[in-house]
Amino acid sequence: MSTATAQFVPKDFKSDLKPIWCPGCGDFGVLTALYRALAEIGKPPHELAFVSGIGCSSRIPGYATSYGFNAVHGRALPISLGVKTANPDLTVIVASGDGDGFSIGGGHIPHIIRKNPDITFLVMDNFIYGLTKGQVSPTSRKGLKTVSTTYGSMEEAVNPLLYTLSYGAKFVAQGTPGDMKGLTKILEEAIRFPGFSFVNIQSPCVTYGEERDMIKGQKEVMVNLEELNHDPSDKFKAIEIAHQYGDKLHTGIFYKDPNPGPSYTDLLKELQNELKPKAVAKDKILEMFRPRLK
Amino acid sequence: MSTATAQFVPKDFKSDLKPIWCPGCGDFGVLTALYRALAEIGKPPHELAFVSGIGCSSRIPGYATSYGFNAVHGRALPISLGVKTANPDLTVIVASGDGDGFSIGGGHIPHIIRKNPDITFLVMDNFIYGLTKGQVSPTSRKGLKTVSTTYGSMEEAVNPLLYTLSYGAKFVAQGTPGDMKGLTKILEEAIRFPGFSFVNIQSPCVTYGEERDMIKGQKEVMVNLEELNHDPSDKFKAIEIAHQYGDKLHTGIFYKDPNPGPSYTDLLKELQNELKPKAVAKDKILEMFRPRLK
Amino acid sequence: MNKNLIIGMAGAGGDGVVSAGDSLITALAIDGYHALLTKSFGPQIRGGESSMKIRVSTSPVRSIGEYLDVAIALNWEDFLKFGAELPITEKTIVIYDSNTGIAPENIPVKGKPFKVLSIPIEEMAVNTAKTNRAKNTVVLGLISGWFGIAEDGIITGIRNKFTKKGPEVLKGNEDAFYEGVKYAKENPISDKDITISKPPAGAKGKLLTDGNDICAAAAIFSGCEFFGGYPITPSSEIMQLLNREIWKYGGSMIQMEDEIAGVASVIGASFAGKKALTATSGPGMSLKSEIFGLATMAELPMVIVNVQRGGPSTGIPTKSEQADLFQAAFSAHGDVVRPILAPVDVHDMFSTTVEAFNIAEYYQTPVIILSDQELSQRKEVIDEIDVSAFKIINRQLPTEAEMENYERFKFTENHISPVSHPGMLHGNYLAAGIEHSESGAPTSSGELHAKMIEKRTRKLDPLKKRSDLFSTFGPSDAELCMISWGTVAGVAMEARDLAEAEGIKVKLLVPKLLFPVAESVYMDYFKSVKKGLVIEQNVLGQLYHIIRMFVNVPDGLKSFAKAGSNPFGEHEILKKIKEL
Amino acid sequence: MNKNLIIGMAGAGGDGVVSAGDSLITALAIDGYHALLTKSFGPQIRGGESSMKIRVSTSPVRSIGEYLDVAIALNWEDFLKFGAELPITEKTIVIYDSNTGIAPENIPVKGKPFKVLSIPIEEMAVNTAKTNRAKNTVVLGLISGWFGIAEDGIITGIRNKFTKKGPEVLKGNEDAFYEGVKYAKENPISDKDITISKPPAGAKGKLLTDGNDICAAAAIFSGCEFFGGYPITPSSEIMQLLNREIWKYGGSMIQMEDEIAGVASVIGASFAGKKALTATSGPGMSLKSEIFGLATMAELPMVIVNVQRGGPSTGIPTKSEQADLFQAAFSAHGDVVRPILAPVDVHDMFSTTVEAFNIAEYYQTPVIILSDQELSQRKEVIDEIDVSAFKIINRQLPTEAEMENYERFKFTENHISPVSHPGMLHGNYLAAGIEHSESGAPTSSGELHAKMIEKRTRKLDPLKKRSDLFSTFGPSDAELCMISWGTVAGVAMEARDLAEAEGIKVKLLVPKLLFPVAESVYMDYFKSVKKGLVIEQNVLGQLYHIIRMFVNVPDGLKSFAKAGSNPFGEHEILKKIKEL
Ligand SMILES: Cc1ncc(C[n+]2csc(CCOP(=O)(O)OP(=O)(O)O)c2C)c(N)n1
Ligand SMILES: Cc1ncc(C[n+]2csc(CCOP(=O)(O)OP(=O)(O)O)c2C)c(N)n1
Ligand code: SF4
Ligand code: SF4
Ligand SMILES: [Mg+2]
Ligand SMILES: [Mg+2]
Repeated sequence: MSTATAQFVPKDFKSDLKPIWCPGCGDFGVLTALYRALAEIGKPPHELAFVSGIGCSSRIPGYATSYGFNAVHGRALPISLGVKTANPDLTVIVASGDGDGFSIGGGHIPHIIRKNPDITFLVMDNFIYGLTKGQVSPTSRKGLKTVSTTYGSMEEAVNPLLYTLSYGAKFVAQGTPGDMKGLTKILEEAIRFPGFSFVNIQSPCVTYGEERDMIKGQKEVMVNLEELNHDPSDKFKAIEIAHQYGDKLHTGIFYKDPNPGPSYTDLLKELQNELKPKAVAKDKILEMFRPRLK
Repeated sequence: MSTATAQFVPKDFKSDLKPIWCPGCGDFGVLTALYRALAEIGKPPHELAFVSGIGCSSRIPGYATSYGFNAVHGRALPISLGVKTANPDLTVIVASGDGDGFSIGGGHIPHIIRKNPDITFLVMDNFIYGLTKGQVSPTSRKGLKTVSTTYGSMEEAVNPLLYTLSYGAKFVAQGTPGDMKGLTKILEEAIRFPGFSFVNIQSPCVTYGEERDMIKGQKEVMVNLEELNHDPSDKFKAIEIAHQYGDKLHTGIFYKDPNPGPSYTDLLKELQNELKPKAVAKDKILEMFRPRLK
Repeated sequence: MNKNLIIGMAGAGGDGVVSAGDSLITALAIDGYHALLTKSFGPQIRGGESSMKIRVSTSPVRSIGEYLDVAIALNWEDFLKFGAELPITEKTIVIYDSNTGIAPENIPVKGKPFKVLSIPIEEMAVNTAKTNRAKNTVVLGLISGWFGIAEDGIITGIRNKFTKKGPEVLKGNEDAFYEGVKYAKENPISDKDITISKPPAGAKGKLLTDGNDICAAAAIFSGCEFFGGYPITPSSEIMQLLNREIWKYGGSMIQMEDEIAGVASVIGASFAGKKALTATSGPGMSLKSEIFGLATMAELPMVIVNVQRGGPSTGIPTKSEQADLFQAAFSAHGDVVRPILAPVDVHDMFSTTVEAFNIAEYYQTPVIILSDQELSQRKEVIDEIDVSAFKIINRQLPTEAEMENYERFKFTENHISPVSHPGMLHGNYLAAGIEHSESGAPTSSGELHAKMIEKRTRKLDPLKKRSDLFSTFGPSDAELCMISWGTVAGVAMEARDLAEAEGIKVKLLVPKLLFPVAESVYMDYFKSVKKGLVIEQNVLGQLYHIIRMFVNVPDGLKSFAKAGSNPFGEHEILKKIKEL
Repeated sequence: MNKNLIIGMAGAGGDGVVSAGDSLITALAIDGYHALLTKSFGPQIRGGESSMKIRVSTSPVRSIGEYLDVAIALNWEDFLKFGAELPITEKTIVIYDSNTGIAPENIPVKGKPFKVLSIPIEEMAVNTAKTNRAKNTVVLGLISGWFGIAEDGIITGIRNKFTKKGPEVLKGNEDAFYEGVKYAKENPISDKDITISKPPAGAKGKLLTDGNDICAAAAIFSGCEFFGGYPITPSSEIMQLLNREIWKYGGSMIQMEDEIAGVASVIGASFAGKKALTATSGPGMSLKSEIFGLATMAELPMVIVNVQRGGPSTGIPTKSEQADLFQAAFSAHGDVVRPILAPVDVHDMFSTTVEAFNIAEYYQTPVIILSDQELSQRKEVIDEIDVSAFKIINRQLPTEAEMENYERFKFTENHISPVSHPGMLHGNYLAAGIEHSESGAPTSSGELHAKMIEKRTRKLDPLKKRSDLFSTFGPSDAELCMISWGTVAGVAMEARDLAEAEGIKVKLLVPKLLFPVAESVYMDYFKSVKKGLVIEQNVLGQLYHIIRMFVNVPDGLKSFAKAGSNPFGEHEILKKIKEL
């Protein structure tokens, strides 16, 4: 398989399907940033596998020219692990939503992070269930009134940045289509990172979201981590900042392991190479059942 | 329902079923400590609902005289939430294992913690799958060789103490049957805590566990938090210590919120009381569908 | 005078097509008409094309009907997207907006409609209300004017809706409506009797709702005090209504983190002694099936509503299908018999839900209600329901005598064991998914296992005698027959009426109880039968094949099955009957 | 001379009953005997009672057999716990340890065995090896001595095992064995011919394995390069063998966090172009069913092994049952047809697994293998398998021409569309659980939906002609018939032999393909049939009813179904045949 870097422009990654998002949906910006990042990276679309679950956000793979797998709700991560393990040469990206990723799919996150395959996990966090028309999501703020919380939600929100850092993720970042340039750069770095990378993208749902989470509202609480002079190798500081999720919108790279070490598929490959010499021919495989007296 | 405190002794909580654990299994000690804690608390067995999943550890409810629900693998937490919500007067305890709780059931933990019902979650963490005969578990240390990791596990272990603290749990503790007195006290405090409480119990699997995790091995790395003068209201310190999970065995209460506030069922009750006056009689319930011109 | 009128309309997002339908059906309901409204949308969440189809009648309506009497296109591109859902025939009056610039003889419609009217809808809207957003109001005026219906209701509705937007907007919309009425009066459709009879006197007092909402209300009526679930189209409204109401009755509703947690919380609540419900659609059903098996094993009541949508997998979430029957009957591993009920219309959803809770509690079993997308979301004007006629059954608790040496899973004559719950003194027991003895102790004894499976399956046998859970229509000695279920049964009823009107002797059986298969009911029904059709909206002929498992069917009984998203029409069924 | 010998033995934990069985069958395999070994345990993980049952023969063995020729009780309490699994008749020679202190005429056994021998087993062990842990070695000596089998093999085994424990232990165990042999020789069983024929010359070269291990090996042979799963009894050994071996072939195995993640990783690997497998038992099957539906919809191959155990729910994890057929056929929502294969014995598991991968890859479909606890864990001496006779099928990739304007779900004559995978230039497409067009674009068109369901179901039609996936035994014109599947089929074969020996004309059909139902195969088979039995280890008669769905069965065909954990016996079946 060729992995030679060719020259690509963003529209090489744009498919013929027309997005059916609501006019103004934040996901349009995410998609554009992604096209740009992919063009920058220059891997040909056919060497890219783009996996998603179900949700407005999870439609993204259909809008890219790569191989895509728009699977079922909540299972994009374990599916992506199968893809990457089966063919480690592929660039594997996962698109998800706050419901798809943190609610039904939340149980898969610690386990893929502790394996650390070279997969990029993008969550379009809009604090709501968009596709199913506005129910409360795990990142919805306590007290939020929605069609499924008439009298206000009674539970604390999850904190995706803090959780993934606690799980030991080696790359954690946050962006927004409110800062396209920043988002594009983050996506590029995340995809290039040689291990599991997580990007939380605060992508407004203009139809069911709260006013404060629209691009305009975001701008009031947006803080650029670079401008804060945050050192992305400082994990404890990253954790501290992550606690402000929901109040402030920090954009940039929270944490990036300066010594990422081998990824999961690196380790698997090593094992395969080590054990290969011990293989008996497949047509002799039943020899292992030759009775032996112990 | 009576909740009057009666006089109970540990054996009032011991059922007729004979445990089928391996001789020496740590779970025997956990069970005994639990009988003692329950006697201390003095709630009658019939006001106690004891829910578990599947695993050696999950057999515990059968050995208690309370109401028990030995359900399916990984779902004890959401089941317990249904029990507690349906009848908030019950004392609800969940028993689980490192596989049942952190692997298949791991996705339920953040969501029950952010709701904060008054439920006690006990995990018998033996770093292995006992009931299914020795496969790697999510708390198994990286490199561990088991029947399902012949060449050594290739993933980092989960850190239950750190995770639950990051999820915002208001009560997090750790114990071991290697310190029966300490364990009994922890269990008692956990059950009394008016909110969600989590106790990680390092309960050795004498059949499939590693030598270092047997009671004898534990003693070498055991540190009592009280002796450390740890302040259980200091969450940041708790998180710092939690990072040593797997190397040291800290026993005692890592964190206990000094101002726990109302639990989830408190909030639900409040809402019910507030809305009760708005109820129309059930035989008039269809009136809501009387057509009205808007 | 017509007894029946079917109007279809489509337009772009923002044209207010659906809200026009809502206004119209509300006014009709208040006037005492029967009516049924379906809506359809493009794949977009917002801003996509939308359509509505409404059927008005002076007698009960059992399906949305096949062909349009009146077709209204606000623009043709969007109208055509709804294809088979809005079929135009040579009897249809077609109305469209002249702003499309298409001449009546050039409209993009196959065949020749009865009449084609190009009407300056947008122009009237802009002239009166100063905005093309009032196009739907103009259309309501046209409908009201031509067909002589609902004028008072609609104008009241307009007033209620627009008063808060200020006198100018209100006036504009009133004008738009009356402009439509005026246009209709000035341009009468004289070559066809298009008026519709007045509803019979005293016909008022109707209710207006849809399948999801009435299901939720019926659950509260049945004593349901817990709902645990997870949103999924097209079932979420059940959860949402309960979220608004259940607290008032001391109950609670939790949106859980996924479907497994949803049904897990439900089994927990049931264990704790409460009636409990979950609702979902196909993908959720697949996820929940492990816990269904646990409920069967631990003999814990629960009701599950599956609002079926197009499958398999994510399929077509916004379209109706009846393809989850196999799954409902056979999804959990092991030897399991689980009752399944299906309502045929919105009205019937009430009694079906009450029945489901009664069966669940009495037999200590999970019960599945198979609804479908159409039923769940179509609005229906229904007659009032005499709720006092319903009996509410609660699970059998142990008596004090039974509490001495209480055995939770005691073998009894009817195989039902009194069940305690936490909080009851002396009722303490271990519920489990593991096979167990009468007392609840885990066992691996083959003998006990056999007895317990027998208990769990045999206890449901009386259900198979419940002929009251079956409706029949037509002469009992007919040689031709139909069997149909769910919303498709409504179409089959209409088809049977058409057949009867043509002198064809045919009967129809509509099972509300789909599983276990009531062998004797079918055997009785088949006695006279030589040929027939089992009509259902799936490809594999699921009910047809399930009946065959247990009953020797007549050789001439065939499956008439069609994939979801392709609605059945009464004429289509009639044709098929004739071909038998 | 006997051709056949069935020995059963039980004792407490630590008595080494199971390891004695393992030593014995290994020695027998090396000597060229056919043999079959089953093991059974109490509920404890360790230290509980255990039993083994071994059948030795000079010709192929098809079931473990019903009654014991020899019963060995190291203590009676534990022996009795295994009840129906170790049945003693008036032909049985009973051996037990005199240390139990019970007189031969007082042993707690119903009826009168042929012979009862109280033997100082423990005493001999302690006298020789200085430990009662050598009781099992003494028993091996007794068996070897009396029945004239496997002396060389057993002693070699003892040497290999104990050498590393030092000369003293080794010597002790050797002595214990010979003490047993000596005791047998000195106390011959003269009133019955208990010797067993020697295996035919050249009978060596056999293999010894169980259903799980050979399944895993067959997967590697079939080209499987990925396994994702989660441990569950009694399937975990499939995962575990792959964990040891698959890396050597460039493949990988991941123990995932749960069953859903397991099968999700498998569909991911399949999407990426690799042959992939998962294995589980009932509860895992229930959890995985949503992804099975996705695999059908996205037309991605995968193989799933369900090692059935007692159900529903957690059920009886350590006992065999065949009650997951309904689930295998009907578990995912929507209109789905999913092939199901069932092996009848350990040898057959090899070809079944290869066939499953071939079908999965050729038809681009998930395929379920229904194994069962007995098959998965029983050890069988099998004849060598000529693997060169097997054809390996790979999925059809698009040609270069097809890659121009590639359409992943193209409608073709055989309904199979060439499939690309990531990494293939120009093959880019969107796989989805959403209904889609030929190119893979999401759709909610009813017309496309109907065509795509037809494509996905019709493509499997050729399977229904695969009569090679059915075995028949006995005269094809018999009026009496049996149908049986899985390990129970082995018992049915023995029953048929017994019947034939008694002059009863009866035939037997054993389907390896359980679903889709091969209508013509059954119709052919039923031509001569008046009466018959469908024999299976479940309560609902699952295969019986599935056949009825699609085939008109003879009136006299009945279901003979029994709950799991209650093994069928060949005489029991024979009796039932006679009663027909
Ligand atoms: C198993 C399953 N459960 C539920 C659904 C319904 N569903 C589709 S998307 C979704 C949540 C969408 O929220 P999110 O992931 O935040 O995505 P968004 O639409 O907000 O981008 C749900 C509940 C489903 N398709 N499948
Ligand atoms: C759905 C499902 N998957 C898998 C299993 C098999 N299983 C039973 S217990 C268990 C893990 C036990 O490990 P743990 O929770 O750590 O408990 P322990 O036995 O070590 O106390 C597994 C995988 C099951 N019963 N159900
Ligand atoms: S509903 Fe929200 S998330 Fe979905 S497309 Fe519309 S704006 Fe975007
Ligand atoms: S296997 Fe381990 S955890 Fe299970 S009972 Fe034995 S010692 Fe305890
Ligand atoms: Mg969202
Ligand atoms: Mg464990």
